[in-house]
Amino acid sequence: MINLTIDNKPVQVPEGTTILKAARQIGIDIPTLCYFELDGMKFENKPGGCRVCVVEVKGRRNLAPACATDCMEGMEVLTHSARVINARKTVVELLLSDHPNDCLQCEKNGDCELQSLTKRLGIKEIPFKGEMSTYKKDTTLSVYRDMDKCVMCRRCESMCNKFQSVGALSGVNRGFQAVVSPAFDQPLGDSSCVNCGQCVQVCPVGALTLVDNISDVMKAIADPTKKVVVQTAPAVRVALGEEFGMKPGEIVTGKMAAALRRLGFDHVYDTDWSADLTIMEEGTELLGRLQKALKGEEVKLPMFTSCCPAWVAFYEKNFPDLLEYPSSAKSPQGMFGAVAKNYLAPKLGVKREDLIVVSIMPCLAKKSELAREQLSVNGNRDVDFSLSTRELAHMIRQCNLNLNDMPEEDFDSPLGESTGAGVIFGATGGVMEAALRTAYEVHTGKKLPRIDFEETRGFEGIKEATIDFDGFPLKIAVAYSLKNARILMNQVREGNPNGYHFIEVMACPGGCIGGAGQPYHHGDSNIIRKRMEAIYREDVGKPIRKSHENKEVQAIYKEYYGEPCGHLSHEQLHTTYTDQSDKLEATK
Amino acid sequence: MANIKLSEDKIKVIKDIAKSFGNKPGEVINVLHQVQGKFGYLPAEVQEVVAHELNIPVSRVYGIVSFYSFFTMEPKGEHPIDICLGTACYVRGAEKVLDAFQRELNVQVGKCTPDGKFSLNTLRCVGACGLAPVAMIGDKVYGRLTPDQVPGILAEYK
Amino acid sequence: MAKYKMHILICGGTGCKSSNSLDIIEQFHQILAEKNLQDEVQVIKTGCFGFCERGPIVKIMPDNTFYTQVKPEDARRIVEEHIIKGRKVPDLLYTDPENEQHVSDSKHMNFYKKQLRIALRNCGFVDPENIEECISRGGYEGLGKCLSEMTPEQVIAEVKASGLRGRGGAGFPTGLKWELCAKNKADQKYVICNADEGDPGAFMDRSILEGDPHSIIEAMAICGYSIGATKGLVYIRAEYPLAIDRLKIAISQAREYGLLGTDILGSGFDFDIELRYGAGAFVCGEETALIHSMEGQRGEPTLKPPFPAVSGYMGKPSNVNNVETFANVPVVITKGAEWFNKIGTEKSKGTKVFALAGQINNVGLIEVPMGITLREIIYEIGGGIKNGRQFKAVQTGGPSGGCLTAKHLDTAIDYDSLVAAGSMMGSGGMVVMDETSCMPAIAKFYLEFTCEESCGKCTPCRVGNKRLCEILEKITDGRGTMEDLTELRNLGNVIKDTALCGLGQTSPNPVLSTLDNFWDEYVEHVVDKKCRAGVCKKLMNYVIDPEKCIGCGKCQKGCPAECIVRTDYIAPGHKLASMRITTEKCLKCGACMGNCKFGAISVK
Amino acid sequence: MTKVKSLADLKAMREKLQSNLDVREKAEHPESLVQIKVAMATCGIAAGAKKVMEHMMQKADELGIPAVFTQTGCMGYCHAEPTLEVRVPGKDPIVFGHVDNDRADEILTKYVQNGELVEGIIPVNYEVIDK
Repeated sequence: MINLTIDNKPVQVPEGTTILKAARQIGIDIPTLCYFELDGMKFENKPGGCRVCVVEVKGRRNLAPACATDCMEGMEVLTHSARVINARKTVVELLLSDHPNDCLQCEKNGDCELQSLTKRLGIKEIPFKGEMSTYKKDTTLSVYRDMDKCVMCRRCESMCNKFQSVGALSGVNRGFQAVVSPAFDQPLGDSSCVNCGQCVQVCPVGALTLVDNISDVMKAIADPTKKVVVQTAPAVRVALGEEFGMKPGEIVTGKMAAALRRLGFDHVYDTDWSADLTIMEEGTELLGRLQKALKGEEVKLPMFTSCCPAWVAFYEKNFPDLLEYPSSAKSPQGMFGAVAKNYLAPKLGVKREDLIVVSIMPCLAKKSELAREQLSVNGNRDVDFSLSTRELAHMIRQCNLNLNDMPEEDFDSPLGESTGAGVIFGATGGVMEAALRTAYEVHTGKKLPRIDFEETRGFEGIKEATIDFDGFPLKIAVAYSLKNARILMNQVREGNPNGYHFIEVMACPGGCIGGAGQPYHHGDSNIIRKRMEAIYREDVGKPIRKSHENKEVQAIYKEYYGEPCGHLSHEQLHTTYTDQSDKLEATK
Repeated sequence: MANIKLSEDKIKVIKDIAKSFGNKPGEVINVLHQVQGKFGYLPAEVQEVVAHELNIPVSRVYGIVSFYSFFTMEPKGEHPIDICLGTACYVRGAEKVLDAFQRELNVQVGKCTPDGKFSLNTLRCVGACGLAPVAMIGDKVYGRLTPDQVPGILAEYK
Repeated sequence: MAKYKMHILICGGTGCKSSNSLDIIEQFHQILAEKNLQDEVQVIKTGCFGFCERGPIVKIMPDNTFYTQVKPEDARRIVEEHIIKGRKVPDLLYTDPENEQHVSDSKHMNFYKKQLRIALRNCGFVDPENIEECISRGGYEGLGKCLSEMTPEQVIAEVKASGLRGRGGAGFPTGLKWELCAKNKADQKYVICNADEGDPGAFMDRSILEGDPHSIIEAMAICGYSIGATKGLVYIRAEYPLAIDRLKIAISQAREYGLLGTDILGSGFDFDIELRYGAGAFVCGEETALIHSMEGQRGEPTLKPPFPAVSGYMGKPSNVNNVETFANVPVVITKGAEWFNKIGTEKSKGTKVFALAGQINNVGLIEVPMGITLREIIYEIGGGIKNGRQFKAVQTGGPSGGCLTAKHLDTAIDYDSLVAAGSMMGSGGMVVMDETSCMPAIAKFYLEFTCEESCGKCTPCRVGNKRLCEILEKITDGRGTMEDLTELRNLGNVIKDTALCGLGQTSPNPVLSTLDNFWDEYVEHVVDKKCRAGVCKKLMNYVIDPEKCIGCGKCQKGCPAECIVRTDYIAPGHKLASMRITTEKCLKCGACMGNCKFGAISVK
Repeated sequence: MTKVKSLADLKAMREKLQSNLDVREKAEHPESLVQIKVAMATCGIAAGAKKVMEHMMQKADELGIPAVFTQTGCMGYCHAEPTLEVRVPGKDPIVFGHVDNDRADEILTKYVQNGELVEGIIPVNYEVIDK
């Protein structure tokens, strides 16, 4: 243990503790900007570049960055001496001198870390005037880039490379011209970007923001010729409360349904329902492949889940040779859209074009997913608009509502009932667990001895297990972050040495609960933990916890689809993948 | 994602260089040095192929190319032409001289003629305001230029 | 083996090479062959002699005659007169600027008199492309001594005892650095030679690599032996093709002679060296940035700790020293720490190589003992200020250093005294300035360089230096205020206090030191809107002396702004009325002054 | 090229190679050496100065005398060619005239090694320019 003093207060910390963490331990909150860590998820961005967290260390010539300086025995640290405060203010003033002064109209207004730093340091004017950076604005269907606002914290770059291994973004140029950008300053959409949006989730300022679809949805609701239905993803209900001052992990399913109705949606449904449907399709597909394999037939194993659109984009771009491995099942958003446009619309007595399907997602990639050709019929999309959790919160506030005051209401039927299995889709390992619950019982014809598969849960980046499928050892793996997915895909490329049968992948930290459309967690991984706990709490609270026992799901098979992986379901609930990789094309 | 278009032999040159460095990502700077040595510059397509061969994101290659001043994405002509656009030159008609060069060479500022002979650039001041307007071709300084002199000067290099 | 009676040494350094020294060599070969003297007179291409001001240099041995500014066509005269007839060619000899007398022997030239050449000991003396010449000068004996007579601990102890400090800038004790690296256990360690000299105007590392590459190879192997590394890497600028070639030749010769490779000198010690190329980034002189660059990354510095001694190249313990530091090492070993220790000052031992430049008579590369005064360097070695002007300031340490003034002339220079005076040793650039230099403009010049070379990673350097530069631009444009001067100082101090790496932390030095030493000049720019040096164009006014003006009107014809008008005044003795410049319209391009044949136009 | 196997090898190699560099080595520290300047203008060469010089260099080598030979122009003693000037450290230079091979040997063995004066000394009557 190391003894030191911070602001004359003694503190004892284990070796290797940074000044920043030691200070937090005794209630001294040194401000930071570039520093970003997802504790327990092996993600860290610690370039030591912004210099906001500098502190005075006795005996040291210059100021030290608290985020990256380890405590030493006998150290005397001052976090708010006149020298420190002057330096810190000057550094923030410098950042502001190259930052557009448009806070009021900025997407990040109120959520901006630079804004709160400015307020906290009491900066009233910027003494420096000079050249400001100007860059072309750029947008994909999910992510909007306004690099004039970039503060070079490099969080997005770290996310894109170290966490996701997508490699769309890199620091480019140098000096005052340095910025984070795709290669050749090309549009992000032309790069290897998969729209996971994690760059947006970690951006401290308004340089990377989501593409806002609120007005599209409001317009549809206002249009009397349209019937507007909404589906809400499992991870939304455990995070939306945060936007209204509730503690992380508060479950607001009922209040959310009530709010959505008051916003003017004609019907409020649940993506959890289509998650159960997904399990029926995907589980059946898995069993089919396994049975073939057991018979010695040629079949692609392991099977990968396919509900995460960033993941789908990732393997289409990076593993075009392995496109037959992922399940062909559409994602729950996609399945819901297909059911809504094909089955629900006639039921509601509207034409396909007049039914507007809106999804509320914890995700930004869903905004890009819904534009996939495979999810349209004659140019009419199965899902018309996707709003993130944050946009929904905006919309609720915009419409003079407060989620806290909402009554608890239920989803509408027939696409509203869901099981615990559908709920846990929101967390890493959840799709796997849901699939196992169903596949086991369908395959063995026996009741599960235990419903909870603890081995698929938690924040480990890659989880492996062998599940006893009534004598058959089913080898599974669960990964979050595309970097971990890449590790597994490379293994598959090399012949699947670990003999996996089924692999679940989600791109975001901790799964959809840590999605890019969720309320900003600002690097507090405890928030993601609380959301995960809430997901499993909701699961336990459900009377039915296995997808195949969902009454409304059973009903639609009986009434419409016949059987999982049947002809109609193949047509509507399954999809195809195409090679989206960069190709070397030789010319003469 | 885009398709990379480059001639077969150029691709082969890059592949061979990458291979000589064991296709190791850590050798990217060495590879870029050699590739630039062969082609004179590093256009986007070339960087794409380098990234492909070393199995690293092209953004990283570009991050490196744009960081180091030795690497360039613009081809330089055999005879680089620099036109001074300092105030003194500007008011004495440097822009007209620049226009004349552009017209004669049929090339934009910052670019190179298709035959690779001339590249055209502007600069702030060469410190020869007394001779304004001034242009430099290679190391040679031409002063008191008029647009009608331009064809004759270019003829020296053709 | 033929034994040559005379040697003709010709500088093949980059400076002399670009002024045709290779043609001179060719000429000598031809003429000697023609006279059938090729077996008696040997022509040797050497590294830099240092006296670049007067290049190309040709030296004749054994009579130690030093010819300067030799042209290829002079070769015949040298052979016919000097070699054959023994008569020196007087007009090619160096002329002492003080007494205008020819000096034939470099020993008697002031430029060399006060120098002590340790790092440059072989530069200009041996053929760098011939390992045998190096060996016959005792090359690799330091390595031999280490391998056969000393333990690694003893080597480190010797280097520590010598007091050798890093010559690349900050002056970290070399022995201590080696010791830190030696302590860390690892399966692989690296010795890295920083040859990414990026300081504008400093070229000592290039000269050593071009003139004596074997000393670097030897030193790296000694370092490898002492810290337990078997791999050496030289990070060298791609812009130094000659140094790269010479180093490559030297490495392959050393391998051939068994001085690199496995089981060196029968000791069981293995060591080999590879080259890595820099690509034009000043910041890569910083050791962490250098390591990242070698790993194929953007050359951005990272925080220390971890120090390279713990986690360097590829995460392995690495020791980084620059070229000049390494060049001292073999001498420390062969002559012993005690010998080395006697040279220099209490805390800075040995010598330092400086690149002397600016408004000084003898521009060139010099090596002097630590503790020499600026006066000795400028007035004795440098031969004083050009054109008999007044000394104003000397800038040391390049963009990281500061400007010293006349009051510092008698300071004994070493690492610590320079820092105390607000500058630093840096890599050894030394630019002498006279009254024609404007100090705010000089500060701006260096800041522009820093801005260009900043990696952009940390806020103070990326934005702060940009703002510093913009404030300086305001001042030199005559738009500055007294508040700007306050802001310059505050911002400069904050950058110094908060920047991530050495480049950023030292970048405000040119501003802060000129503010300290030339405050009046800043105030003049801001308050009086005057530039006493006549450098800041926007603060200058061109005026025509009506008494001198003959009224020819040439200035008027050449004026781009049409701001010159004819007055009514005809000066006595002249026929035409004089001209006048309308200051408000004047662009200050200087065209009129260049056009006036009568010296009637001046800048006020 | 065989590899250098040990420090002793290296030193032996240095010894062997060193003489090649003598011309330069010695020029750097002429004050500690015997300096012999041979007048080699047209008349000197005509009188056989070149041959004498070659002979003398060889002899000096044999005798192990650390001497540096330089050629110089006409010393003005054309009557006594070949002439040469010998400067032993610590002593004033002495000019010898009519030097042939035998006399050269004598100069080396008697004057240089033992300090005895030999015949043929010419009194010096001017200052050398590059003293």
